[in-house]
Amino acid sequence: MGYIVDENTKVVVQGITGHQGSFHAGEMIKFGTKVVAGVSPGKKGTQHNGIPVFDSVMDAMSTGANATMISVPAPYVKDAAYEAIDAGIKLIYILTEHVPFHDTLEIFHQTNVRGIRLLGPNGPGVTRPGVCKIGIMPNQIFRKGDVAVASRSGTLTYEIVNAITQSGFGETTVIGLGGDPVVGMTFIDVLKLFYEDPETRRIVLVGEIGGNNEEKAARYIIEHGDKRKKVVAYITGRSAPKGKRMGHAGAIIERGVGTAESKIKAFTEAGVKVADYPDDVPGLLK
Amino acid sequence: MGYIVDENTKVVVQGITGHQGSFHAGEMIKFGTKVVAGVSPGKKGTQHNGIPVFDSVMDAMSTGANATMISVPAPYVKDAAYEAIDAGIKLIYILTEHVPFHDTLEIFHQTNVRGIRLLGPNGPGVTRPGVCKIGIMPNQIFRKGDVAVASRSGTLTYEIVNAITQSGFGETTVIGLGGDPVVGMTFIDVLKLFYEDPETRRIVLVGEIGGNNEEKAARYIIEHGDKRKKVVAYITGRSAPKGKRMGHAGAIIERGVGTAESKIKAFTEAGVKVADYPDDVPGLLK
Amino acid sequence: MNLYEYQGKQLFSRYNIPVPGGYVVDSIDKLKKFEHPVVVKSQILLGGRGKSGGIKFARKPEELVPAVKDLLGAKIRDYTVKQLLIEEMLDIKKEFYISIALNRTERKPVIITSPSGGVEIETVPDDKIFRKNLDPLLGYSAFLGKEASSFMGFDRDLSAQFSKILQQMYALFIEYDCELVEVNPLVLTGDGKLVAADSKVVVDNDSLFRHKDLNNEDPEKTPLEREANEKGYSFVELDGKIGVIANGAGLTMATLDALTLHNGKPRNFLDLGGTDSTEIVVNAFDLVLKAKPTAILVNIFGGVTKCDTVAAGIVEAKKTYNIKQPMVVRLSGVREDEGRKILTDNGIDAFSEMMKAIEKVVSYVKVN
Amino acid sequence: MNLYEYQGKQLFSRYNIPVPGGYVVDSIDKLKKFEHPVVVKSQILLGGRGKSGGIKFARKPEELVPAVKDLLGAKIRDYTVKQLLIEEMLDIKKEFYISIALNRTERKPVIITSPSGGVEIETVPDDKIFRKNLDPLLGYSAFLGKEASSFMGFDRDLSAQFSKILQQMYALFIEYDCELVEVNPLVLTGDGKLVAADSKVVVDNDSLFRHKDLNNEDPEKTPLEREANEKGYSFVELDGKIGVIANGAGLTMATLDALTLHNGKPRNFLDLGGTDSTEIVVNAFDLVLKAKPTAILVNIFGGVTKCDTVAAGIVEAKKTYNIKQPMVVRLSGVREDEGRKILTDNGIDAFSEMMKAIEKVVSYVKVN
Repeated sequence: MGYIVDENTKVVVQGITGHQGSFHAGEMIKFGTKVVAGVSPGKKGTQHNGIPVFDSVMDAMSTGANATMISVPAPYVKDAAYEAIDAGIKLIYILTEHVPFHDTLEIFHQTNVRGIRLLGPNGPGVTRPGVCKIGIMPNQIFRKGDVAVASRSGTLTYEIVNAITQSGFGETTVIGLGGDPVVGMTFIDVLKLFYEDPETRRIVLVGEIGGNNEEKAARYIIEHGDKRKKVVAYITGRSAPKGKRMGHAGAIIERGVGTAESKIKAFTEAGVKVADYPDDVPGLLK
Repeated sequence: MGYIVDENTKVVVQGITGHQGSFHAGEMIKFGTKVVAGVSPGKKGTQHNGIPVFDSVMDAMSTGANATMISVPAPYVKDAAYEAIDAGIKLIYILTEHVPFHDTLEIFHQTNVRGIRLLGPNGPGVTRPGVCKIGIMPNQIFRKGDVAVASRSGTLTYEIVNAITQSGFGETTVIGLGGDPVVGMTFIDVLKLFYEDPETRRIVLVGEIGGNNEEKAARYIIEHGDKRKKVVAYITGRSAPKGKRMGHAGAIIERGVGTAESKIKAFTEAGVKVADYPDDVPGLLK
Repeated sequence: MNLYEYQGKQLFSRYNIPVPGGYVVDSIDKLKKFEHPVVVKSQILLGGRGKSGGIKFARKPEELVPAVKDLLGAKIRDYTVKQLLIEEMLDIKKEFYISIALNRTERKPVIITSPSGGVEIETVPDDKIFRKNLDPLLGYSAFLGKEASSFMGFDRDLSAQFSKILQQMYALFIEYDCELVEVNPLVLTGDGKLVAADSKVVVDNDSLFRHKDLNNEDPEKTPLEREANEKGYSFVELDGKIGVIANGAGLTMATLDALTLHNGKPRNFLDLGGTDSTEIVVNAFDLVLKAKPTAILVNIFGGVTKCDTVAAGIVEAKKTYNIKQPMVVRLSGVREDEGRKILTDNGIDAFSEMMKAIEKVVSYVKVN
Repeated sequence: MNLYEYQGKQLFSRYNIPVPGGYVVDSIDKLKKFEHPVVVKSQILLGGRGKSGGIKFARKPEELVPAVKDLLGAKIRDYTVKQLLIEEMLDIKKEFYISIALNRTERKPVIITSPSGGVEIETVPDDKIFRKNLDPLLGYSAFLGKEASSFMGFDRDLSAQFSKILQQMYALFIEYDCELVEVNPLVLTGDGKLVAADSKVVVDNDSLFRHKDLNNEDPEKTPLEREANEKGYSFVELDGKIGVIANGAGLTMATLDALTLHNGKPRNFLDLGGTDSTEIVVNAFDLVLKAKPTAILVNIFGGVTKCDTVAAGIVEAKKTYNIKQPMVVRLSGVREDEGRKILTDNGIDAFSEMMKAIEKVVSYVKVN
C-alpha cells in the first residue's frame, strides 16, 4: 500500500457491531472498498452485513486484511491500536474522537518506529474515488480527477470537495488528518505523497488554527515543492478568540502560536493562494 | 558503519573514569581505535588519558562520536544505553556483566526498532585487526587475515584467536556476542555480515550450551550459506550437568533445551566441522 | 482542564515534589493561627496574579486578617476570588523555571528548564533555556535530569534534588494525562532546598474518565458554555449578534469566519457533531436562543447528519420555542431535497449555497 | 532464584491473583485449628512433589497432625522438607495451565496457556497450547487476554477473570524481573472461580539488587557453592577428582569438556573472572582445596587477568595452604614469560599449551 490505500487495501473494522462501525462498513462496501473482516470479541463466526466477524485482529488476518478502521469508544482505542500493530496491520485509521492525546502519542510513536501508517484519530478517513474509501466521508460527493485534498476537519472537507466536484474538477485522493492536537499524519506527510503521485496535478490543503503544521507545510513547499502542481489552501479560525477551543481539541490559539494570520502569511509566502471562503477554492484551482 | 566497525568508527566511552573504562580506553587507543570522548557526569571539560570528558553523551556528540562502549555498573546500564540511543549513537557495546536481562530486553527492542546495533552485554566487544577495536580483547593476539570469528565467550575467544594467529592464519573480524541469555547480536546476525564481507573467507563460530542460537545458525547456513566460505564451530559445555549455570547466565541447560549434543548435531548436519578442543580449530580451517 | 494552584500542589505533594506548607480557606473563620510569615494567594486561573493585586503578604500576625479580607470575594480582572491559599513564606535565594509540556510539532513531551525563573518563560532569551524533547517510547531516564542539571550549572546536591523533581513531574505528566506541568518559580531557599513556589497543571479533558479525582468546573467557561458542554455540544459564546448552528467543527469555524469577513459578528460557536438526531437539533436551538441572538443562521452540509433530520428539528424548534428572530437556513449534501421540502412545507426558505445564506443573515443584523 | 511455592503465592496475593487460603509452618506446634479440609504441601523446589510423596491431604481433623509429622523433616529425593504450606482444599472442577516466561529465541516474553493443566506442559500436544510472544515495547494490552481466552474457549465471565490474572502475572513478571511466572494448575472451582493452586516463580539473580524483599538461599546450591558465590566466584561443584581454576566462563567450560573427553572428571567449575588480582587467585585455591580434589589444574589465558599475577597467586597459595596434591599449570597470553619465570623460580613447571596440561593432570588421577 504505497499510496495510503489502493486496489489491494483490505480493511478490517474493529468495533464492527457498534453503531458507527456497522453503518460506515456498509457505506464503505457500497463505495467499493474491500471490507474483509470485522472484529468484535465473543462474536467469532458470525456475520455482520455479510462481513465475517472475528474475536481478534490476529484471527481476522486470515482474510488478508492489511488496514483497519478503529471505531471503538475512546478508552479502548489504544488497546485496539496495539492489537492491530501486534497483528501486523500496515494502516491504522482511528475514527473515534475524544481519545486522550497521551494515548495517541504512544500509538503514534509505536506505529512510527515500525513503519505503520496512522491516520486520525478524530478524522473522516481517506478516500480515493474509484479505488477505495476508509472512513466516514459521504460517498456522493466524489468524482475521479486530479485534485488531492488534505484537511484537518470533516464536514468542511465535504463542503470543499463537493464544491470542487460541482465545479467540474475531480479528486485523486482526499485525506482527513484529524482534528486533534496529535494525529498520525501531518500536511508534510501527505504533501510528499501528493507530489510523488503522477495523477495528482492540483493540491488543496484545508488547515485551521492551532499548532504550526501549516507553517511547516509552507516551508516544505518552498524547499521541496513541485512547481508544476498548484497548491491552494483554506484556513479556518480567523475569527477565533485566543484560548478558546473551537470544537476540535487541536483548534486553539495558545500563547500566540497557531493563529490563522501566521498560517495564511506562511502559505502566501510559499506561493500558495489562500481562499477567503470555502466556495472560493475551486476558482483558485483553475 | 556498515560492517559493525570501520575506519569511521568514533567511540565514546560511557564510564571513562571507572577502572575498566579507563584501562580499556587506553588499550583501544593503542590498537588504533578513534576514542574521541569520554562521559562522566560532573567531569565536563576535563581530560582522561588525553581523551576529552563530557557530562553527557549528547555533549560528546560534538566530537563526531557514532559508537559507544558502556562500562558503568549494572544498575546504571539501561540509563546509559537510553542516553546513547537518545543522542543518536549507532553502535552500542555494553561491556558490563550482570545486567538484569529485563533491562537488556528493553534495550534490545529499543535499539532494534531504531536500526541501532547492540553488542553485548557481557561480551568482549568487536575487533577488526588493522582497523578498529571496541572492547577488552587483548591487543597482542590478532593478525590481519581472512578468518572471521564470532563467540559467546571472552577468554575462550582469545584462546582460539591466538591459536588461529599462531598457526599462520589471521582475522578479518572477531565478535564477542556476550554470555547472557539475551544479547544484542546473534550468530545469524553476524553470519550475514561475514557472508557479505569479501575479505572473510573462513568463519569460526564459538558456541556454548544454553538457548538455540547455534541451531538457528546451522539452519541459516543450510538455507543461506555461501559454500565458498568454510565454517568451523566449537561448542563448550559438553560436560555440563543439567540445570547448572556454567559461569555465563546464558550457559544453562533447561528442560532439555540448549544441550551441546543438539548444537553439535545441528552444525554437523549443516556441513560445519565441529572441533573437539579449542586447539583443533586452526587445523579444521585448512 | 486547568487546575488551581492548590490542586496542582496537592498533586505535587503526592508525587513528592516539595511545596511550601499551607492550607486553603474560603472564609475568614477558617483561618488558622499565625505561626510564621505567610503569603496569601488568590486561587484564580490568571497569569500575573501578583501584578494584578491577587497576592498579599502577612509578615506579622496583625497583617493576616486584613489581607484575607481584602482578597476574599475581590474581583481581579474577570475573576472573583473564592478561595485563598495561605502559604508559608519562603526564604528565596534564587528562582528557576521548570516545565513539561506537549510539543505538538514534534509530537513529544518537551522538558523546558531555565535558570531565569519567576518571569514569563517567553521573555527569557533562548540561550538561557534548556529544551529537550522526550521520546515517549524511551520514557523518562536518569540521564535527562543530568543533562538538565548540567545546563543549570547545579552542583551534585542540587542536581540530585532537581533530577528527582523532574522525574516526578514527568510521572505526574504521564499518569495524569497532562498538557502542561509547570513550576514557576522553582525556588532555591536559604537552606539549600528546591521548593515549588507555584504550580500550573493542565489536564487533557478527554482523559478525565480515568481521573475521577479531578472534577473542576472550568472557571474560564460561561454558565451557558458549561450547560452546553454537559449536554455534549461543542459550544463557545462570542460577542456578536448572529446565533449559529452548524455541523462539524471545521464548517462551524468557517461559518464564523465568513460572517466576520462580512461584518456580521457571530454570537456563538455551536457544532451539532456527527449524530443524526432531531432532538439534538432542537436542543441546540434552546442553547442558542438562551444567548439571545438578533438573528439565527443554520448552516448544514449533510453527511452523517442528514438534511431532512435537521429540517425536521428546525420545524420542531420553531414551534416549541416560538422563535421570533429572523432565521436563515442553508442545506446542502445528503438528503438536501427532502430537507428543503420539509422546510418549504412549513414556510421556511433554505439556501443551497453557504455564501448566499451568510449574506442574507448579515443583512438582518445590519438592518437592526 | 527459584521462589518457594508459598513465596510465589505471597507475591500472587500482592498482585491480586487469587490463591487458596493458607499458612506456612516449620514446626508442628505452629499448626492452626482445623476448620476445613486442607492440603499439606512440602515447600521444596522439586517438580512432581506429589508423585514423590511431598503432598498429603487432611480431610478430617485427625488426619492433619499425622500428615504434618510425616512430611516435616522428611527427605524427598535430595531435599529435606523444612516448611509446609497448609492450604484450603479446593473444589476442583477443571485444571488449566498459564505461564509467562522468557523466550530466548525471540528475545520476548512469551505467554503460554492451555486448557490441559495439572500436567507437565511439555507433555501437552501443540494444538492444545496457546503461545503468544509479547512485544516488550508494547507491553501488556487487554487484547492479549481476549486472544488467550478465545483459545481457551472461556465465556465472558471466565474470560474476564482469566484476563485479569494474565495481566497481573505480566505485571509481576516485569516488576520482579522474572524468568518465569507459572501457575499449574490454575483451578476452576465448583463456584466458578479461577484460583492459582500452585506457583512457580523464578527471579533473575542479576536483578536482586532491586528486590531486597527476596533473599532466598538457593537450596539447589551446595554450601561450598554458596560460599564461593558470596565471595564473587562463578563456582559449581561436580563429581570428579580434578580441581579446576581457569579464567573466563567459556575457557573454564572448555577445560572441563577437555578433561571429560580425556576421561579425567573435574571436581568443580571455577572462573577467576576478569579481575587482575593475586588475592582472588589465592582465595580460589582455598575454595578448590575445600572440595578435596585429587589433583589441581590451573588453566590461564592471560588478557585482563595477567599471567604473572596468577603465577604470584599460585606461589602464595602453595605456601599458604601447603598444597600436597599434584598441580598442573598452563599459562599463555599476556605476560606469559614473566609468569613462567615466577613459577620456575619457585619450582613449579608450567605448560604453554592447554592440551598438554590436560593430558598431564589426567595422568595423575589415572595413576591414583
